[in-house]
Amino acid sequence: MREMTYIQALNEALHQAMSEDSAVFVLGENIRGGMRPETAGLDDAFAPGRVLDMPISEAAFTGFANGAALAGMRPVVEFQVASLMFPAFDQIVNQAAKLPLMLGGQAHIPITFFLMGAGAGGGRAGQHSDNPYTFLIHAGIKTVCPATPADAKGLMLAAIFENDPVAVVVNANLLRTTGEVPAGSERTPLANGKVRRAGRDATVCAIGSLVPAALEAAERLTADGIEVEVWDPRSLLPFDKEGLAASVAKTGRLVVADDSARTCGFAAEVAGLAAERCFDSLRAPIKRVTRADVTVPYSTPIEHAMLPAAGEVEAAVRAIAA
Amino acid sequence: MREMTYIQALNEALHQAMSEDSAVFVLGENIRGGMRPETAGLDDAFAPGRVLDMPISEAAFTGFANGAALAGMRPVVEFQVASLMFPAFDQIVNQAAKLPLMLGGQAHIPITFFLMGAGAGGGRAGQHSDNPYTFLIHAGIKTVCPATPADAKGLMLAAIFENDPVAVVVNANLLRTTGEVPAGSERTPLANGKVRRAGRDATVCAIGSLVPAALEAAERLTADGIEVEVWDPRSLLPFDKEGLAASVAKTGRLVVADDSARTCGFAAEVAGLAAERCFDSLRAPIKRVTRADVTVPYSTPIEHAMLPAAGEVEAAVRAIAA
Amino acid sequence: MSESRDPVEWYRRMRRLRRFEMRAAELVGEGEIAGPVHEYIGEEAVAVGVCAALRADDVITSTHRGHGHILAKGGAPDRMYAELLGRDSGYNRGRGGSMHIADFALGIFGANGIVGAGAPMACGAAYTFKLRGEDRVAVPFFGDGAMNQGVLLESFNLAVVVDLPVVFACENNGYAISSPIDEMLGGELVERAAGFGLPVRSVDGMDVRAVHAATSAAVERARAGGGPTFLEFRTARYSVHNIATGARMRDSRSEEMLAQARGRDPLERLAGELSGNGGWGAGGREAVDDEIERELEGAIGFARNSPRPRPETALDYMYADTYPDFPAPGWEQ
Amino acid sequence: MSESRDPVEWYRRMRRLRRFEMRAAELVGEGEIAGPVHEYIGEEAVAVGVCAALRADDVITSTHRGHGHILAKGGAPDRMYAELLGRDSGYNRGRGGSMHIADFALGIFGANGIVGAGAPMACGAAYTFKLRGEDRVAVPFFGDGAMNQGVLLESFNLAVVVDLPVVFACENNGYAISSPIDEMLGGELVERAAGFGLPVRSVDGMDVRAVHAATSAAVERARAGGGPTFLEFRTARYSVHNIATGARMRDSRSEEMLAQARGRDPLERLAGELSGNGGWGAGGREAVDDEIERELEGAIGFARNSPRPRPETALDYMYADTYPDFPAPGWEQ
Ligand SMILES: Cc1ncc(C[n+]2csc(CCOP(=O)(O)OP(=O)(O)O)c2C)c(N)n1
Ligand SMILES: Cc1ncc(C[n+]2csc(CCOP(=O)(O)OP(=O)(O)O)c2C)c(N)n1
Ligand SMILES: [Mg+2]
Ligand SMILES: [Mg+2]
Repeated sequence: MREMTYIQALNEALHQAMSEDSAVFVLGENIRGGMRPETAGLDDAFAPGRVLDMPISEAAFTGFANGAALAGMRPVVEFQVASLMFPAFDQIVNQAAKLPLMLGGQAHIPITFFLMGAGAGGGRAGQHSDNPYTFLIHAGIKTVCPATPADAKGLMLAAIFENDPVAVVVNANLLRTTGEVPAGSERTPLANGKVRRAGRDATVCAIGSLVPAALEAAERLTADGIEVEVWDPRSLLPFDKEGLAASVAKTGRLVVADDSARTCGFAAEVAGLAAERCFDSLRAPIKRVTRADVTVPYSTPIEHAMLPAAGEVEAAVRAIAA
Repeated sequence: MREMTYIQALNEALHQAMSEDSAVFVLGENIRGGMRPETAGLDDAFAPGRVLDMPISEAAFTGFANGAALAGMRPVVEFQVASLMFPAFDQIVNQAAKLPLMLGGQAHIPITFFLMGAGAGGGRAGQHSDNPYTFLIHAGIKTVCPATPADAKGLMLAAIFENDPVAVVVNANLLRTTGEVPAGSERTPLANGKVRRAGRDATVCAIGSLVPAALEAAERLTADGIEVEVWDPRSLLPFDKEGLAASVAKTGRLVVADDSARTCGFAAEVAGLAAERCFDSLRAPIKRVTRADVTVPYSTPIEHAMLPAAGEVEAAVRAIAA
Repeated sequence: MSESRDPVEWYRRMRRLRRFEMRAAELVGEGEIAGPVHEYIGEEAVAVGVCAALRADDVITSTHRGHGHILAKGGAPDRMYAELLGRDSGYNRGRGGSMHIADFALGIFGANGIVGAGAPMACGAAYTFKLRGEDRVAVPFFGDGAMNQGVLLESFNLAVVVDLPVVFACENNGYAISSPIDEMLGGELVERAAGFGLPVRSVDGMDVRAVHAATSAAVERARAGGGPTFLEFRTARYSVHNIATGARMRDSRSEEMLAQARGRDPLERLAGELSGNGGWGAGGREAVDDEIERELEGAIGFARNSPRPRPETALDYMYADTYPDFPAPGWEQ
Repeated sequence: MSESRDPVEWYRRMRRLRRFEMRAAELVGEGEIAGPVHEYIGEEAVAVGVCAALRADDVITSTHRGHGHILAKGGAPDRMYAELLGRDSGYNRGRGGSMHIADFALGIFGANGIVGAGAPMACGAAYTFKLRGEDRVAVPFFGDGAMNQGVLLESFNLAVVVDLPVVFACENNGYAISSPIDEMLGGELVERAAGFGLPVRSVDGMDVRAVHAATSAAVERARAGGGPTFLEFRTARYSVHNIATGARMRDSRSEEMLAQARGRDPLERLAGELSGNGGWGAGGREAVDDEIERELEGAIGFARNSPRPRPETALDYMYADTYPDFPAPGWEQ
C-alpha cells in the first residue's frame, strides 16, 4: 500500500467522494485556490460551484449546508479551526441534529461537519486549541476522530455517505503523521473500534491523538511486564460498546485517554458505560486521563502541564495494574 | 417561613440582588412591562436602564453582557428558553468561559446566564425542551440546577455575586412548585450538595426536576424495605464530590437521575467520578437514568416514553439493590 | 397547487387560514392541543399572496408562526390538525407539533422554533437548484424581530454574493412579542436589507393583490437568474403572540392599534372587492365560507380519529442510519 | 497616554508598531514565539490615528491582528514581547499569546481570536459608561471580513437602539485571508452599516491625519451623548495573513496590488510631510527611529530575561472563585 500523510489522505477522500457523487460539495473559508492542503486541487478538478469559498458567516453557511442537505445534497462544511463551530452552534444543535426526528422522517440531513485544527500543543492558545467533540456528541451528532491516515480517509468517506450529520474531527497534531492508505474508496464503518495493540492487563481506550500516546505508554509498560491493550473506538458516536466491553472483559482494568476537557467529557461517557455494563469484570477503579478543566494556556510549560500525554497514560495504568 | 412558588423566589432574588448592588442589571427579551413573572416589577422598582429589553440578538446581547462584566458590572442575561443559548454559544464558550484565564487574571466576568424554560414534558417539542446544562459544564461554566424554591432563590443570589460566569438553569416543570423560602438574601453556597432524604441501601443522585421524582421513587421503595438516599448536588459545576462519595460510601450503590441527553451527559460525569473514586465502596453497577439520546418528540405518549420519571428511577434502584 | 391568479381562490385560502386557526384556538382551549400555538390571524394576505406566486416545486421555510405559510403553500388541513393533535397521521408523525410542521413533497421545508433559522436553509436549497440548473426559487418567511438575528443578516449577504434565487419575505407586524420594532430595530427595515446589496420593496401586507404582484415580480427575476430580492410586508397580528393550553399570553399592544389593524382586514378588503365587481360566482361568499367549514370539520375529525404514536416508537426518526443499541435509550433494562 | 495631536508622536507610534512587528517576525523565524502571529504592517495609520483620538480611560476591543491596536493605545512593548514569548511577565502572564493581549488598566479589553467577537463586548463596556454617567467611549476594531459575521451586525443594531457611545472602527484591507471583499461582501461596506441607522464615514486609512480627524469627530459626538458612528478605514496589509514558526502562510494577492499599497505607505507619507515642513525637531527622523530601536531592543531583552510560568500554575486564573479540587486536573494522582 501507499504511504501518505494524514492530510493527504483527507484530501484524497474528498477527491474520491466528489467524483463518486455529484451531490457532494465542499464549502468553507479560504478553501479555494489551494490555500489549504486538505482541499487542495478540488476546485480545479471539479465543476464550478462544487467548492465554495464562504464569507466569515459560520452560522449562515452551516444553515446553508443544512438546507442543501434537505434538498438532496451531501455538503461538507469545513471549519478552519474546530472552535469556529461555536458561532454556528445553533444550526448544528437546534437544526441539523434535531430536524430529522422533528420532521418524522420526511427528510434526512447527510451533512459532514469537517472540523480542522482541533487539539492543542502548538501555542495556539485558548480559542484555537479545543477538542470540542463532546459538545457534538451530547447533541446527538455522529462523530469520528480518526487517529491514522487510513482512518482519516476511510472515516471521511463514511461520514460523507452516511445519511445523517457526521462530524469529522481532525486533530492538528496528526496532520503530518504518515501511514499506509488504501487507494480505493472503501469506507471505514462507524461504531467499529479497533484493537491497536493487544494486551491482557489493562485496556486503554484512547481517542485520536492519544492513540499514539497510548501506544508509547504501552511500549514503556511492557518492559515491566504490564501488557496493555490499546483500543481505539475511532467513531465516538455511534460507539462500539461491544468492542469496549470485550476488551474490558479480557483485561478487567480500564483507563480512558481523551484529550478533551475532563468534566462531562467523552472519557466520562466511556467510564459511565463500563461502570454500568462491565462492573463484574472490573478489578480496579476506572481512570480517566484527560485535559484539565481549564482554557488551554499559551505558554509551553503550562500548556503541556494541563494536557495529557504518554506519561500520564502510563502512570494511570500503573496505578491500577499494580 | 413564607411559602412561595419557585418563580416568585427567582423574582425575589433578582429584586434583592439589584437592591444590594447597583452593578447588577438584567437584560433579555421581553422582560420589561411585567411580561414575564421572573422579572416582574423590576423595571418599576429600579432606575432606568437596569432592566433592558433586547432585540432578538442572543449572540450580541450575550457579548454585550460579557463586555459590561469586564467593565465591572454584574449582568444577568436571560434566555427565554434554555435552547436559545445556542445562537449565543460562541460568546459563552469562546469568550465568557475562556477570557479570564487567557487574560491571566486581569479581569473577571461576573455574569449570570439565566436559562428559563429548560426541560421537557409540555409538548414544547424539539427546540424548546432541552436541558442543556452539560454543554455549559463541559465548557467550564459554573452551573446550578435548583430543585426547590428556596434553592432557586439562594442559588440565584449566589450566581449573581459569584465572580465568574454562572448558569442558573431553571426547569419549566418546577416553576409552579411551592416551598418555604427565607426572606433574607442568604446565598446558597456552590459545591454543596444536600441529602433530601436519608437512606442506607442506595444513593440516588438526582438533578433538578428529578429530585421530586427520586423522592417519589424512594417513597415507593420504602414499602419494600429499600431505603434510598436522595442526594441533590444543587450545583453541578463545581460539584460536591465529597458529598457524593460520602453517600456512596454509606450505601454502596448509585443511581444517577438526570433529565438530559444520556451520552456524555452529566450523569456520565457522576458515574465516572464514582467509578474512579468510590470503586471500593461500590457493590453494584452504577445505573444512569436519563433521557434517551433523541430529540424530544411532540406527541405526549412518545415524549413521555423517552423522558425519565419516578418509575424509571425506582426500577433502576430495584435492579441494583435487589 | 400553490400558484394561483384567481381572487376567489385567494379569498378561499385566506379564509382557510383564518378559520383553521380559529378552530385550532378552540382545540387549544379544550386541551386537545399541547404546546405553544402562534396564531397568524390578520396576516393571511402575506402567506396567500406570496405562495400564490410560487410553483409547487418552489421551496419555503417558515417560522414559529407557521400554519398560514404551510396552508398557503398547499398543506393539507387534515394532516396539519393531526400534527397539532400529536397523531401519527400528522405531517411529522406527531414528532414536530405546531412549530415544526413540514411537507417536503410540497416544498415546505418546515416551520421553525428558532427565529431566523430558516433563512440560511432556504439559501442552501436555492443553491441546490442553481447547481442543478433548475429554475426553482426559495422563499424564507421571517418577522420584523428576526431582522436583528445574526444568522438572517448573514443570509442576506450569502444570497447576494452567491447570487441565489431567493425571495426574502419579511412579515413586519410591528412587534416581537411585546417589543415594538421602533425600539428594537436601528434604521429603517428595508434600508437595512438594501445595505446588503439586495433589491428591496415595501408592500402593504394587508392587500393580497399587492403582495402577489410584488412577489411575482421578484420570483420571476429570481427564476430568470436575476438573483435575490427582499420584500417587506407591512401587516398586523390580531391575536396575542402565543396561545397555549390554559394560558393566553398577555398582550402589551394598544387597543387602538389593534382596532386600526382590524380595520384593514385582508379578507374583508378582498371580499368587498369581489362583492363590488360580482366576482364571487355561483354560491357567493357564503359558498366558499361553507366549503371551508366543511373541509376543516372533516380535517379535525380525521385528526381526532387518528391514533397517537406508540410509545415504543419514541426513538424513531432520529437517524436515517442506525446501529445496534443506537440511539441509546435513557435507561438500561 | 493615548490621546495626541502631535504628528511627530504619531510618526513615533507608527514606527513603533512597524518595528515591533518586524522584530516579532524575526522572533517567530527564530522559533522564540510559538503560535500564530498576524502582522499589522501597512495598517499603522489606522490604529495610531484612532487611538490618538482616545483618552486613556476609553476602551478598545481588538482582533486577531491586535499588536498595532494595543501599542497605539499605550501598550508597553516589553510586556507585549514577554507575552509573545510566553513569559510570566507578559500582559496575560503568558496565558494568552498574540491573539489575546490585553491591558485593562489602559482600557485595552483584549485582542480576540474570534472574528467579530469583540464588538458586542465594546458595546457592553459603553453601556456601563452610560449607566454610570461617565463620558467614556468604546471603540471596537474589526476587519472587512468581520462585516459578514452575525454578531457584529447584531452589535451595530444594539449600539443604535441602546444609543451607545461606540465608534465602530472597520479596517478594510480588502481581504479576509485569501478572500477579496468584492467576492465576500454584498453591497457597499459603509452602506451596510448605514442600513442599521449608523452615521458612517469612509476614510483613507493610509493617512493618519484623516484617520485622526474622522475619529475625533465621532468620539466627540459619542462623548456628548450623540450615539454611535461607523468608520471605514481603507487600508492594506503588506504581509501574509499569518506567520507562524516554520511556516509563513501563502499569499493569494497580486504583486501589483501590494506594490500599489506600499506606494501609499502611511509612515513615509507622514515622514515626507514632516521633512517638508521642518516638523521633525532636534534629531530629525533618525532620532525617533533610533529611540524606537533602543526601546524595542530593551523590550525584547526584558522578555527574554523573564521566566516562563511554572507548570504547577497551569490551572491558575480559570476562575476568580475556586473550590476544593476545582477546577479539576486532567488526571488523579
Ligand atoms: C433565536 C430566538 N430567539 C428568541 C426566540 C423566542 N421568540 C419566539 S417568537 C419571538 C418573537 C419573534 O418576532 P418576529 O420575528 O417579529 O415574529 P412574529 O412573532 O412577530 O411573527 C421570540 C422572541 C426564539 N424562538 N428564537
Ligand atoms: C468567527 C471566525 N471565523 C473564522 C476565523 C478564521 N480567521 C481568522 S482571521 C480571518 C480573516 C479575517 O478577515 P478580516 O476581518 O478582514 O481581518 P484581517 O485579517 O483582514 O485583518 C479568518 C477567516 C476566525 N478567527 N473567527
Ligand atoms: Mg413581528
Ligand atoms: Mg481584512
